[in-house]
Amino acid sequence: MEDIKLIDDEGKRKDGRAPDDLRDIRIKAGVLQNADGSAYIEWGKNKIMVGVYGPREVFPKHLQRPDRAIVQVNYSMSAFSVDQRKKPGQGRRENEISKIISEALEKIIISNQFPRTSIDVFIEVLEASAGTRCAGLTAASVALADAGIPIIDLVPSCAAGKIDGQIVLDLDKIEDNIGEADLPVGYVPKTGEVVLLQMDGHFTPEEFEKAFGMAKEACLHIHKLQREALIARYPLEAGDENDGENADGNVDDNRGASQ
Amino acid sequence: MEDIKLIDDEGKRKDGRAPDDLRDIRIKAGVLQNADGSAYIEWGKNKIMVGVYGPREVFPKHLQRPDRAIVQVNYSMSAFSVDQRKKPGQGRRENEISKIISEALEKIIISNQFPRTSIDVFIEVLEASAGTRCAGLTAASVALADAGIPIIDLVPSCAAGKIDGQIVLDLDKIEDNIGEADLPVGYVPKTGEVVLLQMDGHFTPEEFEKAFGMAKEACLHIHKLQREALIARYPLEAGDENDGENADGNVDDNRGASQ
Amino acid sequence: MEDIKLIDDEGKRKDGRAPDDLRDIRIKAGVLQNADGSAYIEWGKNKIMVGVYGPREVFPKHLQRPDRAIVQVNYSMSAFSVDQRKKPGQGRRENEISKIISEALEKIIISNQFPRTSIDVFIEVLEASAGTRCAGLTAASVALADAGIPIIDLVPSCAAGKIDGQIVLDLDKIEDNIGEADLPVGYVPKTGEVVLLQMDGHFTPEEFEKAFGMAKEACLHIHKLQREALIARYPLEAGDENDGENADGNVDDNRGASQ
Amino acid sequence: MKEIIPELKIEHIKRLAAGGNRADGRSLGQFREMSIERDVIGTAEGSARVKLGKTDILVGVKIELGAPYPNHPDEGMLKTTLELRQIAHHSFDPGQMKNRAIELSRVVDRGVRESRMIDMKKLCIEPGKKVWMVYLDIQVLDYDGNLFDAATIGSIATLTGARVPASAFGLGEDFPLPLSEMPISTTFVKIDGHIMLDPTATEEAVADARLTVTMDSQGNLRAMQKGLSGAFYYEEITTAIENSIKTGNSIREIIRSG
Amino acid sequence: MKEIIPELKIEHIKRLAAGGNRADGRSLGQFREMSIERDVIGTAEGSARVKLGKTDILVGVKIELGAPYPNHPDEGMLKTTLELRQIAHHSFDPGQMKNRAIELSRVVDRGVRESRMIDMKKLCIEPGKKVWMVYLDIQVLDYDGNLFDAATIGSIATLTGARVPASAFGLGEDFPLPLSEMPISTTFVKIDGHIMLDPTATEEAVADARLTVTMDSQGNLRAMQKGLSGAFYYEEITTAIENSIKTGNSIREIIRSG
Amino acid sequence: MKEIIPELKIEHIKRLAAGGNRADGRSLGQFREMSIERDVIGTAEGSARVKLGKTDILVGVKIELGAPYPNHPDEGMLKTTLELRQIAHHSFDPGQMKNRAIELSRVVDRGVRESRMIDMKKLCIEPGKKVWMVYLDIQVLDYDGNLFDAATIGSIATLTGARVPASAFGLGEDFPLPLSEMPISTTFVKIDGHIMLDPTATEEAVADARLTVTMDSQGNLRAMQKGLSGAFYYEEITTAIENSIKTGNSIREIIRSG
Repeated sequence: MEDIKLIDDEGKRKDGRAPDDLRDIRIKAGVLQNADGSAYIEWGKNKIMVGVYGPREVFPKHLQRPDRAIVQVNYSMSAFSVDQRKKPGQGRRENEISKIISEALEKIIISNQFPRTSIDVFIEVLEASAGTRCAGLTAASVALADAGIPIIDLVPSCAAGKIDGQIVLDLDKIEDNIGEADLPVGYVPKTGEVVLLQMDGHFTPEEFEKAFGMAKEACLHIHKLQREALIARYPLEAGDENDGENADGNVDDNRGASQ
Repeated sequence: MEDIKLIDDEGKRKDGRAPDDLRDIRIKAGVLQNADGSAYIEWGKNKIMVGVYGPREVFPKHLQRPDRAIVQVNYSMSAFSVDQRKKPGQGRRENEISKIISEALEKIIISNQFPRTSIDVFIEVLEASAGTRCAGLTAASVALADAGIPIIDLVPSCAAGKIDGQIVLDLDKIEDNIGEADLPVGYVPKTGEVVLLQMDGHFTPEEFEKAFGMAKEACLHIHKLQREALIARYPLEAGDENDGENADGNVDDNRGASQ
Repeated sequence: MEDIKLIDDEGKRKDGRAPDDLRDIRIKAGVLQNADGSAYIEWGKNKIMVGVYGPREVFPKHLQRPDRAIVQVNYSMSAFSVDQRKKPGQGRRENEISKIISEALEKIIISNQFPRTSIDVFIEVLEASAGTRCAGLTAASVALADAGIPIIDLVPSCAAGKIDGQIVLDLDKIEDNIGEADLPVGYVPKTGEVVLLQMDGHFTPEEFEKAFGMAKEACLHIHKLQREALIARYPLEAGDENDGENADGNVDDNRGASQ
Repeated sequence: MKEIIPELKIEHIKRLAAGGNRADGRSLGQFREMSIERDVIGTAEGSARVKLGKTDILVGVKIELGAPYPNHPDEGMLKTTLELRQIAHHSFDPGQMKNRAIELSRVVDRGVRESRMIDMKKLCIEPGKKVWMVYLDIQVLDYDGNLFDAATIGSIATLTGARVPASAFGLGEDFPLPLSEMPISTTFVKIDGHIMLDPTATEEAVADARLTVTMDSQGNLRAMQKGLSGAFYYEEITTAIENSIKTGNSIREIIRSG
Repeated sequence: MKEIIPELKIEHIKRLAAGGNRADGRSLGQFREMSIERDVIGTAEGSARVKLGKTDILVGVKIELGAPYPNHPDEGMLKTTLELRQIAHHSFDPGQMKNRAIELSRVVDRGVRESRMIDMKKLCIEPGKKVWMVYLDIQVLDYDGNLFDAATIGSIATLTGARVPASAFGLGEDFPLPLSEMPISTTFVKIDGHIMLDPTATEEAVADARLTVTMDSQGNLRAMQKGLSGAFYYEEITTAIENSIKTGNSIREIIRSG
Repeated sequence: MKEIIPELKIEHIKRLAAGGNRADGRSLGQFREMSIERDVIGTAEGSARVKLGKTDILVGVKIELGAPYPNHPDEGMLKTTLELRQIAHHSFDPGQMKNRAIELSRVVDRGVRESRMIDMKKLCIEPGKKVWMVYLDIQVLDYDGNLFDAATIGSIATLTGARVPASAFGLGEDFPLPLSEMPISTTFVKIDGHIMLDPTATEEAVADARLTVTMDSQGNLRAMQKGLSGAFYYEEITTAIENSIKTGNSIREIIRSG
């Protein structure tokens, strides 16, 4: 497999993207009836549905926190979402991803407004094609906003990686399989904080710096897509859209409108 | 397998039965010491033991119903009850049968007399030979009466089916394996209500009508066997036996006697 | 395998021991920081770590006993403790050994001083080489004393067995595998009570008598090793060491010192 | 796990039913609007998204190689799985939904299997050794009642569009699943003596009894399942069968044209 | 899970024991009436129903083909399973009974295995590849104490009547399991210092300690198991062994004549 | 499961941190004293006991024969398991620790795997059929923080001393595991904006965020993992990387000399 070339002589990747191109991303907020908030994302061939319920009383009670809400994320792959059928039930990989996305969301939710409750986020990967954790986190924060849960900011998330020795953005499936490194980042534009960070493969410190910078830039772009999805969902506030500084305020206002 | 003839030229089935013949059925009430009520049924080669406990407090509490008792049926096959050993633990088939028998029994139990309690029915299939869900339901309602739990009526249950294109009663093992349709019915003689109904295979609407009628007639016969089993258990009331109209009343009277 | 000779012409076993020789035993008390009490034992090639927590409130509550503490032993084999890797999770053998060691310890703990609590004993077999249940029980009672939990007496434990038709003490791995009988005994020196007893293989009643006597004598020796381990842990009381009659008293005193 | 419904709402639904009406304006025997979108999942060998009113279901089929059951050495295999995950409804606690999910998947499976929709013998590659395994996985995204029919319809739509990935295993060209029948289930509930087709979540929560009737395109019965702790009279069952023939044909039209 | 017994009843049992008596009129060292019915299950290769007082146990054995353990390539296999299902007693909560069921099945298994009752090498068909698997399954229908002995006796009666279904697999004629020994267990409890054979449920609930002694027909020990949180003195153990020889012989008579 | 820490203690730790100090006298970027003892378990093909401050971990590796993954037919396999058993800390309730144990074992595994430390192709005996399986099992005996690094260091020490037991399977002489790299992880927590290396249990309980950086001996990144519900700024991450290079080299020295 090592002799497959992932970048051609003109610097194009197999799907035609330049090194710092994202795959196509489409986000839609408010796509489910029962969930308190929801979002659907298509990111390249990834298709992910997110539903949010809560805040609601925690059961069992010993999980309650007297000073804040807990955030419980369940990231799950559908049986048919991958090439070889995935057996039902949460595997170890899904367990770990649920944990790190949960921790990322806890940082942005203003959780002390809802002591003793739980905010439950269900991330259903319907079709997977590399980058599901970033796509899932991206959609999850849109779904939280759609649910009217107060958040500091939307969290965009994107990976950068290394293929053919070169730093590129947003690895697709074949790049992820035979590439040399992957660095998923979840970044809060408003505060500049990194709430999700994993890495595996091989980076020099300089390559890490370049990859991180590329992922961060992409996050700023994805953040716009997230806001557009919410604006499309709550068109009454569409007029506020141009006022970038108030974007997060808009999210909160939207919440009021949706309740 | 399709060329095995299940009905011979004289209209007899492989075990000699006519199309509308039941297999031999023997029911005995009150066969266990610890259970609050019990019944043992032999139906052809089927051997099934039923024990009833309750009404008793529900644990865990969130299953309690403030207005009535819940009915929890556990239908279970012994490891040695089938040709190829069954692994311990409840499989999906046992789970479904437990559910449909539970729902059938809930209909006949006067459950609002016992709010917040559970009535637990354990159906142990010791030897299985087609028709265990009908035999289990039949024995279960006898065990409920033996436990003194007030019921609207005993529920007899029997299947009709189709073999060699012909509607017949009470499929045995080989008929069930290679037959064309099966229709298990649980029928309440007093009210004419159908409390258990499943079907699989292939019936025209007319065949369904015929099969249903045959199963219903068989239920009326089995109902007599159920009452006889209870009368044999509580011989003091034997004198009432001829008074068919009071059959269900007898059951209630028997209950008083057994407490 | 039956033609392997386990005892040579001079009466020596394969590792050079005489029939009534124990393997080397080393016990160390107070080896863990977090556990309320702990002990480490090396017995031949066996290596076992024991940690004790408690008394502490029982969860779930329905396990509480209003008049006394419960003792919960978890005997567990590490994956790498045996020749063929053991899969994680408690198997049936570990479950049974946990139960019998728990019952043995309940007898020596003065448990009515701590109603509604649990005393939890974790026995981790790091390397196993025949006789782990005896070694585990031996170390567990040292760990209980180290935790300051009042006990009637330390419980030494040792097995006797039969190899090449001869009664011998403390079977090692090869003797256990191809020997004829094994008799693990847990014995309370102060009261002469047998708190753990199992046996499998083939003993005439006379052989049983001889094997039991041999195991009992070994227990008296191991009892000394247990006390020495505690004295080494609490050297302030070292002066009391010679006063055999007060050995158990010392244990209680030690407890005071360790709190 | 029935949802708790306020007493007033129950009364409202019963009063409407007494007049032959329903909260969403349908007649008692009327099916909801339904949409079917096919081939929505690229990793599946077939897929369909079915929206039945507000109920939203995604079905995917994976077709892989495997060994046959010893007692059916010359037949492919069908495995049907349905999970009621909590995204679809706040009451879908995984532990408590297990029984309901098992019944649902078994009823869907029975309809497909008993109608002999798939020619299992054509899915045998090497008798006793290698057959095609058909994994039918049903995922509920949004729940507003009648999962039985939504799941069956989604499964049928998925299977009719599925292709066996033979070429990926060097076994010739891909081909459509060998199908004959097109079974359709229709589900009825009984509320206060009134029989209603295609219940919403609220109607299911109020219902006394449930009946699912699966029929083939010839108008023959292939599977039935009574559920809930109520009962049916025989006439109610035959009336349901009649409705099922008619409704099933309409649904088949939608699938064929979808 | 000990049942909760009223204090008065406990006192009553202890007072009786002090005088060498028991609530059901037996002497301390006396076994209850026992009945054994064999070949009660047509689908099993052997079966027995044992009623020991009010304790009622059904044992069945299934004998199937399988692969041997790698470290015993030329031997058949024995797997003993016992489930304490709730039909037998209201206190038999499945989760809480797990430990007790495991101990019971392991003690029964050990008695059968350590007595070398079954000649495992004769159950080898093709070394390393194909052997007979003996699945011994024990089901408790009604519980009134002493499941250890009832289960062992039921297992021995089942095995002595079992036939290996060779013909069904084209492996020659059916034949009886190749057996030699007939191990019998006897179980004692200690109440207030008094040793009682064959305890009832109430006696077990009151007991301080339990001792099971499994002996072969030669009067030799094959397995022992002490249980509960009490203890025994050595003399109590040897007394139990003596009783066990005598009682075991009577039980063997009943099995042989059954 | 964070331990509950009294408010006063939290304040104390934060005050110390503000002055660049820690409760045990270390500077913020300082690793604790560490000891490594190798070959402590005779039944394992390699083992190491690591004491990092009061954290005490035992790692053992078993190397056995097995079949490779179909998609990597010519490579051996690595399976890493870590259990957080209650002996190590009273708060380690098995159910609640599952998520934490999975993350820990996956981060350790990723460090070993992504550094290509083990030459998996040299562990293939017969492609598609027989390979060496490397089972790395990590057991925590005493917990005082920073299990990530203790587990990684113990694993590296174990693997560097492990021998493949070829002779026991008639496959030639035993040989050392074919290794190249020596990845080392270093873990930092952030408390009130201060970054601390190698946190104790108390520091972990107070921490806002955690970052594990696994680097190879060339000073290149091989794996990273951010944890807990806090966040890092980019500069904090790069500072951690710088520290990690330096600390990793010291740790490698200890392992090599151990």
